[in-house]
Amino acid sequence: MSAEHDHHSEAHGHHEQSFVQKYVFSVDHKVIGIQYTISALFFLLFGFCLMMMMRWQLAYPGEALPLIGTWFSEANMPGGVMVPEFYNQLGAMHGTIMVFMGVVPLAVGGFGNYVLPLQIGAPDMAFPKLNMASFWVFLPGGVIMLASFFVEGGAAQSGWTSYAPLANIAPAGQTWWLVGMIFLITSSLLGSINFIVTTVQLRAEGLSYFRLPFFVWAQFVTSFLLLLAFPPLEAAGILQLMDRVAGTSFFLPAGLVITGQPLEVAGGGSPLLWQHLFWFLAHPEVYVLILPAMGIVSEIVANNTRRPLWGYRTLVYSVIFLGFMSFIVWAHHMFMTGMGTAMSTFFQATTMIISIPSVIILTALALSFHGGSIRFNTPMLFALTFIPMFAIGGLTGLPLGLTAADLHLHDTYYVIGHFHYVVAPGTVFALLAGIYYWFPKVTGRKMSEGLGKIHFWLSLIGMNVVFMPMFSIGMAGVSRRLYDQTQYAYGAQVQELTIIGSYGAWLLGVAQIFFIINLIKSIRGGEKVESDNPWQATTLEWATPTPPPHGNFTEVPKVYRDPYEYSVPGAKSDFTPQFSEEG
Amino acid sequence: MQQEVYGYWLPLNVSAHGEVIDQLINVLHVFMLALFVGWGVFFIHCLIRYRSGANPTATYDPIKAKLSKYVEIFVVVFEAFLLVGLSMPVWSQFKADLPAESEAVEIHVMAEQFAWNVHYPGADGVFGRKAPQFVTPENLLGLDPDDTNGKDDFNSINNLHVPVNRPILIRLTSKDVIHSFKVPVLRLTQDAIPGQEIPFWFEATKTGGFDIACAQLCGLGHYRMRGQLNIQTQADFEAWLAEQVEEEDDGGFAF
Amino acid sequence: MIKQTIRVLGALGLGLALVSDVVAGGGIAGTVTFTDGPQKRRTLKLAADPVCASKHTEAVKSEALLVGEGNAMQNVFVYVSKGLEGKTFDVPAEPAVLDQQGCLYAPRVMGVMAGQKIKILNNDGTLHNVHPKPKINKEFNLAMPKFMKVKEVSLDKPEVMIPVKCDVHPWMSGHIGVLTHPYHSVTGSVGTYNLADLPAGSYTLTAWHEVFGSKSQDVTVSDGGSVTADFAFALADLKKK
Amino acid sequence: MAESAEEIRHHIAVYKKVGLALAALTVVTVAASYLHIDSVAMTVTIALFIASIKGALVACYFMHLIDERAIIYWVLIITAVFFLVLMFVPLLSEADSVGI
Amino acid sequence: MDEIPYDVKPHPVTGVYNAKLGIWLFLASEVMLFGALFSSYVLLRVGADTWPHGYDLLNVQLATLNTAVLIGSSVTVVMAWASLKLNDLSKAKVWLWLTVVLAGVFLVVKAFEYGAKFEHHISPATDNFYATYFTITGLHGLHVIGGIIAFLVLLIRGDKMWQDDSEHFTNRVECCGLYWHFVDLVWIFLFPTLYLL
Repeated sequence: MSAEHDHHSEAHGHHEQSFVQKYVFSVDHKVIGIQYTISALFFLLFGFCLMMMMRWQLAYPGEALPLIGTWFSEANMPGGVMVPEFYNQLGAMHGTIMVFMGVVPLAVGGFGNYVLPLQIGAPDMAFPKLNMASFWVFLPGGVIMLASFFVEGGAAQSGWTSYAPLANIAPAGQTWWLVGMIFLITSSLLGSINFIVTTVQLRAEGLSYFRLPFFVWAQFVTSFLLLLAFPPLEAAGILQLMDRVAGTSFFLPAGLVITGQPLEVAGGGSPLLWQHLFWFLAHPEVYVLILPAMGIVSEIVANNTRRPLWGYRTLVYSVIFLGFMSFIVWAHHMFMTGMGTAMSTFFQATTMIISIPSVIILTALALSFHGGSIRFNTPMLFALTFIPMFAIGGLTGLPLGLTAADLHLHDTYYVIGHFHYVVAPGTVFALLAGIYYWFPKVTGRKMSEGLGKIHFWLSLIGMNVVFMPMFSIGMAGVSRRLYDQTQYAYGAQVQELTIIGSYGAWLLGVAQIFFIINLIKSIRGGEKVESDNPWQATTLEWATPTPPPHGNFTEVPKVYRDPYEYSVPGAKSDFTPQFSEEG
Repeated sequence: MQQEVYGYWLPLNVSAHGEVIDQLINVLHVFMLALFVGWGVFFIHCLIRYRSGANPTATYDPIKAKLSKYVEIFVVVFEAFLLVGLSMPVWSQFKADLPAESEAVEIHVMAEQFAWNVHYPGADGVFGRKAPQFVTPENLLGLDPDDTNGKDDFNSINNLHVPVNRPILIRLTSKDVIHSFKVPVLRLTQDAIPGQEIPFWFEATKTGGFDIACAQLCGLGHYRMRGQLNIQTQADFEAWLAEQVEEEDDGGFAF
Repeated sequence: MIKQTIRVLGALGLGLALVSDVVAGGGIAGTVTFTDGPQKRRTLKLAADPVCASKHTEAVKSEALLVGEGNAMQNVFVYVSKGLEGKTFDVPAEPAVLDQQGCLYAPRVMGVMAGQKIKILNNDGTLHNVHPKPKINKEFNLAMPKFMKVKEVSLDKPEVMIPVKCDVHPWMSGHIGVLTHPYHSVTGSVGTYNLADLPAGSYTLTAWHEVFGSKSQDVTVSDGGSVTADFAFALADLKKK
Repeated sequence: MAESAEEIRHHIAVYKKVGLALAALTVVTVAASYLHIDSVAMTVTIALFIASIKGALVACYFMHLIDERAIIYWVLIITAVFFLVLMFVPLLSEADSVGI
Repeated sequence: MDEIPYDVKPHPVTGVYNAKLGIWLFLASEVMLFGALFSSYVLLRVGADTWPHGYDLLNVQLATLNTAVLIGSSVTVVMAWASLKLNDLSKAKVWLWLTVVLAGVFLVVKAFEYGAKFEHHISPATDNFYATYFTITGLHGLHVIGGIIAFLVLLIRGDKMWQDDSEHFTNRVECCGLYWHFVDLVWIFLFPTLYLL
């Protein structure tokens, strides 16, 4: 399980590492982090493109997709016009890719892998080989998912939630989806074990739990969520796979009649069982997405306000409480499945309770600005925008968490608006902030501020133009996942808003071009950083050489103080790093 | 006509229970807006007041924030009020207090890919037994041909006729996958789960024709699974019933 | 275009040369009747889709059992079910056409050869989804939104009959019979069918109706001769099915 | 964990006893199932009670949980809580369903 | 800084070495995996109109034998670890081989059980009882196979590992042992729920 044996041989043959060992099957957490980041960014872009195609169909239903419409097969887009099956594939895969192949691998696999060992002063992850295995299980999982577009009948098309029985009777792409998911889940499990052990065992001397940077705390709690919430989905995946391949009926009740023909199965299964197992993961999953984002934002906010985070301990307790509560709110996704009063009251109550730590975290972050000396660089812009965007996402969760309001809003665009505010302008902005923030440590160069600011402002406008109208569309009653909402009178009524939203989405697409240009340009020709600590930050990752070598630290790091000692009265500079002896 | 029913916010409400829901949604949004604006003003104030140009040295000590504590306590109390005062009464009325079968108009709705089969009991007021093995293109509900109660039953597809101002008790099932019966003007969503029969009820307060939508992805025709809710006066409803019963056959063969 | 015509003609010529003995064969013709006369027909609930309802001016009745004058039975699929084993026949280059008119299939019953193209039309201006439920062939579920007016498919294995459904309009029901030979026919409003140019030999002839099931009889065809084979269905067949 | 040889020998003696106890309990479980008690609840309780004893023996002695470090206990306590949630909440939801 | 700390030696504060914490975390996730399957089983069984008794359909004798075999293998694997602690590699290897043999016996018996079912055309598709039976025992069987592979690796590379670092090798045996006990533990609960209730 551990790699000590190889470490001996590596110590001798340090310079003779082949290209493959160094960049492909690397055991170095930094290389693995970069591998995760690059593949996750690629998947994010792919998922984003699926969304942009969907937005065309939503805005102009039944009209041929301009320019690229003819690239697709006759089965998917005859004459450049999307068919409903293909629309459903795009929808299901957009969700799956963004959540399981984009955001989580970027937030946990990318940032977690690269930053966490550096921030706790460790030479590497606790199990480097396991870390490598985690990536090389993730990638095939991703490839299987993408490849499923080319199997007969196309990719999974039952939504990212893959509700049974629809998913049970869906074409072969669903089987690929399940197999891909099992790979992705396994990868996450391996990663989370590694993260927890690393955090518990490999902290530098003096780095007690309450001196950990908030980002490490967020990753630590996230890892527990992944570790304990993912296995039930894996079990559910196995059961659905059995249903599809071995003819069992775990999720199929007796007496189903599919298009006029009785389904020949034994029956006796429960469609709601799938929902329970799925949401047992998928609700904690929301916090898997949001917690690392909060961690990144906290780092950047502390650094750029030049003062300690307000209420560090409160933040830590809140994040632990959030993680715990996230396990017992899941059935608020199932209020409309015929749930009685007792359970719905329980889940409403837990849902209301879980909003409280979120409010506390937001308040603490906002109070951190008071009395600061705020620098508005690109990472900071993205990070501070996270806060109001997440606030909108969080607040709009309230009506959905109350069953009475949910009676009207359930499964409408209001839901889409709500969780996209949490995930897209929320989490994704935080992740972009993280890329801008840690880029100098990885490459030794800064990203262009000019391009960064264009990227930021266009993204901010684009995001809000896409998602803000969704609240109105949802309030009007339009269901989600509709291929053509103008079929309904109330959908036709708000069609203009959908069209506006689509232009917002394409603007958002244009904004990302600046980001891609910035990334490529800055890797080769960005402004070189003069010091190892260009942001004048306090946490341990800035104590390493730039970029950090194998083994990370040139000397064994030692920690003397709390993580965010900025503007300490009487100190000689406005930041006193954790690793600095004097101060 | 449509302009008045549907707009950019909550559509017209035609249900008895919808008023409280609208009230909850509106109160909630005022609360959310107040919270967001108040908090946003503070946030933007901080950003401007404490920009590095205006405040070159940051304060190390945390500010004493009594107000934030009060705000947090207020949020907790208000959420408790929303939950206990507004949300739960509606829900328990909706789920626990089903109207007595004697006073309600009972209708069965059976969802399938991609249509709503509406089952009326016919002249005798008794529903015939349904079972999946009897489903044919001519017998979409799967009525048991041997059950005499079902002889005068009739069904309509995608057309739900109900009388105004009377409790309507619907028993919802699905033949194949999960669907969701949604009528925005009734402030109503209810999943149809195959293998389960779920009762729910509403009382319409205005006459008119409104859309029924499917709110749960059910396949390629999900977006087209549209039904029509016809809320009629008692007299019109009875006339419609009589017309349907007449059209049904008299027990002989029909193809 | 010309090239294609030449190719088709060439193929036809080749085909004729190969099965030239067929040309000299005989024919089977006959009438299918329903002895109990016209029956009551259910009214279809076309109101379910306003687009469908708008295509018709009066109430639409079910076409499951159409009995015309002289008890002529329509939509019976008559085909050679035995006796042609081992022979191969050319697949017609012309596609068979299945139209969707006013939310009804036209024709309601049709026969094709395995591999023959089937052109599905949709001029209704609403979503149809063509969903055959075969047991042997590959199932497909084809959404035809209102903008998709034509779609070509084919069924590759012989199978009698494949029910076709439209999931959006539950009353829509059609049947396709897939055979390895061209000797099949569907009775029209006068209840007659005609199978021409059969090679001489003994065959089993089967008549299939969607409600009343199948009936078979043996016939012997001689060169140049023509045989008559009539079928009769009755309400009593309902029980036997 | 630098246990002395003496302690290890003591462990081994315990392992053998536990192994025998497990074998004996297996016989008891099977025997109990032949009683065919009418009450379903009773049958389930007995079967799971014996299984729990066996599981506890394996966990405590073979897996050394009886004297393990605090960190391991923490991990297991958290897991046990969520395990119970996973076992019972779906069941309670199903019981509280208005559907038939 | 190249060495990973506490790879072999226990951490002074937590008192465990990395792999031990790692394997326990892995087992925690396994608890949730099998927990979800058990939960599904209970939900389906409670919701079913009728559910057969395991002892009417399954072979209790063979399963009892298998329970004994698996318990035995738990004893042998812990004995192997104890032998290593007493610096006796050759004895430990004997115990490990015994474990592998017992695990093999378990699988062979299982194969006979499955075979008998398939012969009678009983498959997972038959009903939900068999569906849960085949799925859960199948997954458990995969875990047994995983254990066998782990032990074989330890046996084949054992001498070299022992020479390189005896403590590290002992730790590995302990970790694999913990995994193996867990597999045993799952079976201890599977046996009554599937066969005896």
